[in-house]
Amino acid sequence: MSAVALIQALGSKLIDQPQGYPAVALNPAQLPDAARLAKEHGFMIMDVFGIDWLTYPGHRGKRFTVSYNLYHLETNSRLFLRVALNDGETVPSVTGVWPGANFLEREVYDMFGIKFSGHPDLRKLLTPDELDGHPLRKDFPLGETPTLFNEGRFLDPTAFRAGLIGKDVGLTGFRGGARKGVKSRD
Amino acid sequence: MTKLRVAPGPAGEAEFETKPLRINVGPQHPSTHGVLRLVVDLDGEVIKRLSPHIGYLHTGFEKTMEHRTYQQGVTYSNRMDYLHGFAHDLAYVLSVEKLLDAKVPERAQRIRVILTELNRIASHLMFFGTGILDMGALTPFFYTMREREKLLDLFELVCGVRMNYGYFRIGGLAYDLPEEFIPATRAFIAEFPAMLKQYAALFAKNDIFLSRTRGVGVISQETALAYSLTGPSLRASGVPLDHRKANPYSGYQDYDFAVPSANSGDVYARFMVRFTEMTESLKIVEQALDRLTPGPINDPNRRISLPPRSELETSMEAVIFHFKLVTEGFHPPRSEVYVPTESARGELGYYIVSDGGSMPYRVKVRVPSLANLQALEPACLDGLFADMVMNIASLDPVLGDVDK
Amino acid sequence: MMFLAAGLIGALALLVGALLGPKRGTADKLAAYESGIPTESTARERFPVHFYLVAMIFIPFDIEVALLVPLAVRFNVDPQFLFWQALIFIAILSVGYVYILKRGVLNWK
Amino acid sequence: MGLRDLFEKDVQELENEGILFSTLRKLVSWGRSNSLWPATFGLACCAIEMMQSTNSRNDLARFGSEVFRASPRQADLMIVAGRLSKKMAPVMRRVYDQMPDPKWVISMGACASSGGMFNNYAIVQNVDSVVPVDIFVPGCPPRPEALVYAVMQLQKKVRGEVFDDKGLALPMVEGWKR
Repeated sequence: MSAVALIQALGSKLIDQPQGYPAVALNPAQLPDAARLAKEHGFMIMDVFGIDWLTYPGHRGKRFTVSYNLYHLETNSRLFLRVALNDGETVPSVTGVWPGANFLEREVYDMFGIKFSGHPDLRKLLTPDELDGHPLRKDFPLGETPTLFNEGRFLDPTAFRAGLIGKDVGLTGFRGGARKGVKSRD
Repeated sequence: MTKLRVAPGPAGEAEFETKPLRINVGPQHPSTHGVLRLVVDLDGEVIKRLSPHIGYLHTGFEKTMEHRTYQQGVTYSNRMDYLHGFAHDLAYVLSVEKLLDAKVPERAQRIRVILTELNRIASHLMFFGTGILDMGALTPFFYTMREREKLLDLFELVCGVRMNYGYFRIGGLAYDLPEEFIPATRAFIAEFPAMLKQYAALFAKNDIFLSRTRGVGVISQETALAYSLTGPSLRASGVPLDHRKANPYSGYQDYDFAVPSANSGDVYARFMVRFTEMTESLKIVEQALDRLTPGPINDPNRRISLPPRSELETSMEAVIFHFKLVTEGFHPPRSEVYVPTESARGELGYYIVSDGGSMPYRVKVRVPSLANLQALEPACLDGLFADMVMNIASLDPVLGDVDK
Repeated sequence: MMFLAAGLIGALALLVGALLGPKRGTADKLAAYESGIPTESTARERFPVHFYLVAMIFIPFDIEVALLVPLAVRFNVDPQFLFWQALIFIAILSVGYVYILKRGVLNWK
Repeated sequence: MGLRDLFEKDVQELENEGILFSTLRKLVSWGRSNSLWPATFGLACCAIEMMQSTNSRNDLARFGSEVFRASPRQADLMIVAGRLSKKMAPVMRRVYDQMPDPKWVISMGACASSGGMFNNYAIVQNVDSVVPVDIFVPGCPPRPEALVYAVMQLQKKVRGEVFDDKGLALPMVEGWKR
């Protein structure tokens, strides 16, 4: 029962992931039965992860994407379920279907603040308890502390990064433009 | 609640009820193979509930990699699973090359396979050394570390460092192999099977080892798949899934090697699968060495790999490309990519989202040890407390991998 | 006389160490060590009676081994005689061992 | 050379005649420096190199650190091997407090000494802000020989044979003063 057959069964539109793996866009309500269907067809969950599209140039649509990386053992085929949602919306948890998704969902909650309804114990997984805020969100600072050298001279890492990201002037004043290096696909 | 048959007193059968004792096998503990904290509810010696607490080595890899160029990411990838650094480097580099459609020459692919397989043997040797040390046998640690030192010498010969290598470049390798590497590796291949016999003599027939590992911590096939276990632990439960065979990458399809698997799913099976896997890795290295032909080691496309040093004096164009790559790096197309590979602990893949800039927009590492660690609970439930130590050792989690 | 001297030296060493050694027992240092995590409950809790039974079994069998040692150092006696004597001694104790196995004290589950 | 000479002649003459003088403090710290038992505090990659430094090739046991005590009660040297995350810092401080005096700390590796390449929200940038560190070992990871050299330097520091760059003898580190 390969991935494509599952997608017809799900009856949702197939968005082709540019790098070759079929992906299916779902809304949160469809997720539980999609997961149950996938489990019956012999899919196992490999990964659950979130993406924050806040500063993605030219992104339309909702801010977060939670992507489920499903792998079918017999036919060695892989399928991605992608659920788009905004800040504050919740996603039904699939830990009931695959117990393996327990820690993965807790990690997405810890890193992005996306709540999974129905999760056995949704707590912080990786970051210390006193760290409030969700580190992998784009508006969370990297937390770089200036590097202290022995003569008491400070060096601010972002400034030092010589305009690599083309946003602020580095020490050398070189402003790297965001040129199109390799032939861009779209 | 333990109910123990006690001599009946005047009031008939007397039973002793005891509360489960909550023990904290904390982050600083010799048997947790790193900074893993387990809160265990014990009823006598029997484990009633086990909840792992992780995050004590959380280093924020993914957030930091979003602020580094693609080539700088290679220095971060091998510090996650520091026992099998080359597998992480290879997974990361393959993902970025798929993003860029880079053509890696055949010689570079073979060298990458040789180093990754040698590193897999070194990782399994550390697994055996510390795994049996947890059981109380001290001598195998020194035997396996002796071989591991030889392997680290080989890596030092090639990359200059024993661990945390920065040898893989996107589009090829940093520089070519030194001449002494091939005879040294051949010498290692010649003597290693005899060493394996020595280890087997040390513990394979030892009945303490057998009674401590046979039938302990059994993970059935359904539980393994439900907990998304991958790698040697899954193969020990009867599912021969190995991404080097399932979807080969970097030239693995040219070598023929067996994928050892067992189906008893207990600690003994997990030990033995890794033991036979070492001989398979050795076979791969030997075949790769035989097929190693001289040739270029970098992708000819100047936008991806650095021009050779000699060209810098002559052509101005090479200097421009060199400067471009060193300061800002390349700009891959805007897309997402995922390449599953097989590390010593399971399926490993880098899911990279690129927004056309010189730094990855989002890097998600599918780490085998996090899923393997979750399978610890079904393995330990209703088992003895001492067997939990063996279960942790046999699932072989590396906490740098788990906490990323 | 020799035992007295040995006992004296041992006691002296402990005494001098205890008296002269500096003691800095800060509150954190004396806190119970639980792999780096503050302990929630005291260790004085009801533990299953199984542990007590195992401790009880340990005592006789440990003494048994202790008593076998003098047999090994007797050199001027016919070894056959020593062997049979040890065998009788062990046979007596194995009756207790069989009783324990029947009673099922040793299996933990 | 009667007993009387012991009191009349000065120290230098007696030493020329072959009588060695030492103080109890020197003797105790000499003994202490040659039996530094490290507490296993392996965090990340440096812990693997710390294990390698105890194997048969580059043997740390030659310098008295034969056995790695798991519990801090029996250890007097803590080797912080690896990157210290902010969630682990209070645990490390507690384990350090539970070690009996005198105690010393070696901060092994770039990540422990300066945060290394992880200048972000999760890693403590310098272990010295959590525990007083005696020896910093550079390297990522430092070679086992570097760790052995660090233990040798610590032994000198314990014996009080350490001079700063102006040639002044640094005071013998009395662990229990901390």
